[in-house]
Amino acid sequence: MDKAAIIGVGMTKIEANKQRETFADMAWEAVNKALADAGMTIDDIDNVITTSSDFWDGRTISCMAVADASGAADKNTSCVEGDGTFGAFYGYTRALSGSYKTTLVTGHSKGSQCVSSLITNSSFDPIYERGLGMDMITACAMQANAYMDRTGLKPEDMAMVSVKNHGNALKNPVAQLPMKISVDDVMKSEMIADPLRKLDCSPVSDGCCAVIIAHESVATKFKQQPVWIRGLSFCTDHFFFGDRDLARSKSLAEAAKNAYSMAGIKDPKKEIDVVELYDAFTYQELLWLEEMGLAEYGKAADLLKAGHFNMDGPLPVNPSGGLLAGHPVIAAGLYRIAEVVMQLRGDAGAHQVKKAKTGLAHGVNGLCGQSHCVWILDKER
Amino acid sequence: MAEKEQLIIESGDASQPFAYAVGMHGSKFFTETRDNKRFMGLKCPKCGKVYIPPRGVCGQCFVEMNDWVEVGPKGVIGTFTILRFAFIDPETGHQKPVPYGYGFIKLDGADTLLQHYIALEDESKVKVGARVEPVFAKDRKGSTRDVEYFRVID
Amino acid sequence: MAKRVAIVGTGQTFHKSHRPDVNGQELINEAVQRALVDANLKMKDISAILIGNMDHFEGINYVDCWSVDGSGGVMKPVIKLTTGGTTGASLAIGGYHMVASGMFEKVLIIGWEKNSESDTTGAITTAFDPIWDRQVFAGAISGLAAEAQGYMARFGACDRDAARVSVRDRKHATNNPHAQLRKEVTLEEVLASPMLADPIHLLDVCPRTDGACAVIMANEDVAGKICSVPDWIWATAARHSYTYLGDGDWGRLTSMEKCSKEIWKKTGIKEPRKEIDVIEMYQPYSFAGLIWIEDMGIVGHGEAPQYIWDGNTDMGGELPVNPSGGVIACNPIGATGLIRCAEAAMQVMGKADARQVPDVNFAVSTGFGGCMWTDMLLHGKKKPN
Amino acid sequence: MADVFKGVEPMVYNSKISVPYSWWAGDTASKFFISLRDDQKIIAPRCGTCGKVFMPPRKICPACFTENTEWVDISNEGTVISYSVARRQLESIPVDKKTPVIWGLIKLDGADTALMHYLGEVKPEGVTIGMRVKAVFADSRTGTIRDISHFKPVK
Repeated sequence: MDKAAIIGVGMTKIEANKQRETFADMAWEAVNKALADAGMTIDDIDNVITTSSDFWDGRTISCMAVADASGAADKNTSCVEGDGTFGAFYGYTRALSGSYKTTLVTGHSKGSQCVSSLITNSSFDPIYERGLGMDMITACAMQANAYMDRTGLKPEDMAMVSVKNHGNALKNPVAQLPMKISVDDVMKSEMIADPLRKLDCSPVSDGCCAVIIAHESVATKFKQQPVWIRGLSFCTDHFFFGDRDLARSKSLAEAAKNAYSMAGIKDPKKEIDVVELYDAFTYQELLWLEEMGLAEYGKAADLLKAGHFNMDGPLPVNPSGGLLAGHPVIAAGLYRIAEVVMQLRGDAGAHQVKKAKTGLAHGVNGLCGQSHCVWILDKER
Repeated sequence: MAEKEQLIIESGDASQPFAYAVGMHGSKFFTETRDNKRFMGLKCPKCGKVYIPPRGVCGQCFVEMNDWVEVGPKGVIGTFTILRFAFIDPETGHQKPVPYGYGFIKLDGADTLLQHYIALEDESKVKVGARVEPVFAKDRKGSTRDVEYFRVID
Repeated sequence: MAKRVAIVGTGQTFHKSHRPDVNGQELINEAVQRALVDANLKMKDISAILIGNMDHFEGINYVDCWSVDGSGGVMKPVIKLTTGGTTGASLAIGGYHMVASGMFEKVLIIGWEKNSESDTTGAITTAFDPIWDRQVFAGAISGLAAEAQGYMARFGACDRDAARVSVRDRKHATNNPHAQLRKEVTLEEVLASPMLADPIHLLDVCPRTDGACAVIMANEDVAGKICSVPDWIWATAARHSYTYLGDGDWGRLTSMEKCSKEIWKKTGIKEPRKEIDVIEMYQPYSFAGLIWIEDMGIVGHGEAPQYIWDGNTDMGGELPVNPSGGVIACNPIGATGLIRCAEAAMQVMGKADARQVPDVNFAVSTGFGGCMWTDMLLHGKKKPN
Repeated sequence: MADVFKGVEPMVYNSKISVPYSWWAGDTASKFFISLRDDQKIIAPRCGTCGKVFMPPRKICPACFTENTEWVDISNEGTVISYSVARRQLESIPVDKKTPVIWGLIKLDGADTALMHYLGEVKPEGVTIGMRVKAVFADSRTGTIRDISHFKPVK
């Protein structure tokens, strides 16, 4: 297989409500930032992949809204529905397919325009489940309970994730919710669905992210330092919760294993320097880290408490503040990729971590992490 | 086989509300239509094409547009149809009244077409190239409904 | 190094107006099982799955995740593409790139729709801009009617010319056991059928269909081992430009023109009319059978009616179009573009039975959707260079 | 950019997508619902290859990828695998349900996979993973998942 690299990234600020902006306005901003970052013009891009969701956008064929503003006119283009990491995956295969060399990938979402409880209720099976009225929060509460029961984890342990990530966001200019908070603040916030309190949940957000992926033959032709894609894998678990072990995430373990194998990583705990993962809820950061093999099962909270995942710890996790500090649903995974790219290039500014050569970015589709996408990015080829 | 009971699960009147951002280009257009009964398009600084509905970017040239020009209010029918079959209006969940005339109007001075209703006072006069004018709503609130429909003028 | 890619198996449901006996996942499974049998493969042989439909037809969010029981996606990589009517063709193009990249050896591609579960026109209407287009737009038929009016005004064609296309496709459909409408119609019946949106009559347009299609693609290392005559993908192209409906060049399908030119250029085809042996076109209404073969460069602008009347696109003609009966006979929307791809593959592989065109070396399949968008694939019997 | 829009208020267009859906349950789910509705009995299909019993019912075994043709009776009683309690009146919650609403993932005796449903006749504080519950059928049954009203603790 040939190799490919990410040679440009662009992010809008993540905000609670970009009322002045349409999807196209957000895409225009993110795409131009990515082009500027790469030192390219739109003519240097030979194909475009947009990522969006018809449900979240309130529009069938939601990609229609952004094609022109993303520079797709007269170019080969397509649209992935789901998290941006999956859109970027498709963009990556196109850059390697022999048909193209440079793929522009965008992902956008405006949570402010819809009612997320109804949108996520529509993810449940219409015949057996939907009428019972669960949504993403109540579903993830069910997973959190299963995970706590299995591991003995306490709500206070989960709350530490919120404290760390909102704190990290203080240094990230694109984050929506930078906050200096304590475990006590989290524990006193509104209980939404036991055991998840308001500060255990990511906010409703608007944002758009763009990345440019280039085939190895052109990756060094532009001004930006390439960040190489070393490993990439995704995997889907059973749909019905009752078919899965909800306290675990088998599909993430599989995706991570395959991504490490592709990257030639033998000991991820030692070889990964920075992680940006999909912490839609506090417990998820811990569970995902464990399933990725970056902590023993049930032990991530202990490492967190010891400062292991802090910005200045041995394995910084979500130095950007993660989803807890801003969660534009479909774009969220693409933001993770862009953040890791910035970290590896040393361009992350105030939230830059020390010594990062190899990074992991992660995205999720479906309820309670049914489907995961894991990226291993590297400074070196 | 014929007697087997096959159940249907109904969604009932469930619906998804959305608060779509009009964007600043659209907001300016609707403000002008609402307050001054005029249509404003945006001109591409590169290819000179005048776009309506207004939007921030000329897709073909990939440049931002800031040059507002007044277009219309009269124009010609670029193409059209007359809708005669019943279907559910997704905004209301109820059947939309038919028939109705529906056209793509090329407003004077614009290069792209605006979709709107066309009055069916005399069906034989509704054809490609016919001249039309807008009929503005009395109570205008800042949406496409500020124009009730276009009508053919002789 | 990029890999060459071939279709090695296809499967379809027997498409019907409604399928009360199965839910969506179960419908998908029928097509998947048939494709696996066709390729003589097992689910464990499949390295990744692409799936697509249009969300608001069934009202299911994250269909890729929901459908795994039927698609076989449990503990496999599954990805969803959605581009409206073009979805099926976009999926085929996606499968091509995923295999060509070298990352996957065999991929399973699934397009499906249960159009009986909602109001098709109501759901399609939500595809258009909520602020500018949705208020007056009335689904695919209204946009297509506007295209037909534009074409007639510019080139002088009439509804009788279009009706001839319906007669052709409905006749072809009688040879296809998977088609939904398998009864011939006459010119007079088409012209006398109810007017839906001037100038489109009921028998000028596609029906509403429940159906699914699955296609298996494999790379050059294994394609020849899986089947004796793989269908090689020579080139793909897609054009999806859009901001608002009124931006279109009404009466011409510019996206088709651009895709065709790109594909002919990439593959060195100089005279498509002579070099292409069969076309499976996503042609949702009869007028498109005129307009779009002009845009494809098969005949010049305004020349399609005579070309069609002379029987050139009929079975046995110079360049048969839609031997399957096409979309006018059957339209499970998210599957439709992939059915075109599967039917073109079957023509190349010599598996098209009663609808087989003899000696197919090159076939074209297309997808149509979004706002006058085109996706296109060139299929060939020989392995591309 | 700012100058051009001086005095223009950003507008929002309030709309909705209200397309009604009629999902065909299909023969497999229909058989299950008809049994709930007419006989207040919970039945489930079993995979002829691996022997797994699926709740909710599935036509195809997702692992073996073969059709399940055999049906078995399963118990109205089972064990709570996990649960969730809504404290906020989320928009997805049906109008006839008031918070706190409790959902459980219930592995019925005789089934290999767990069913999602309501837990009732219990306070949120009283719910534990591993607790035993029993189906309570709805008085008025129409052939949907809510023909079971909820599951209540087994005394």
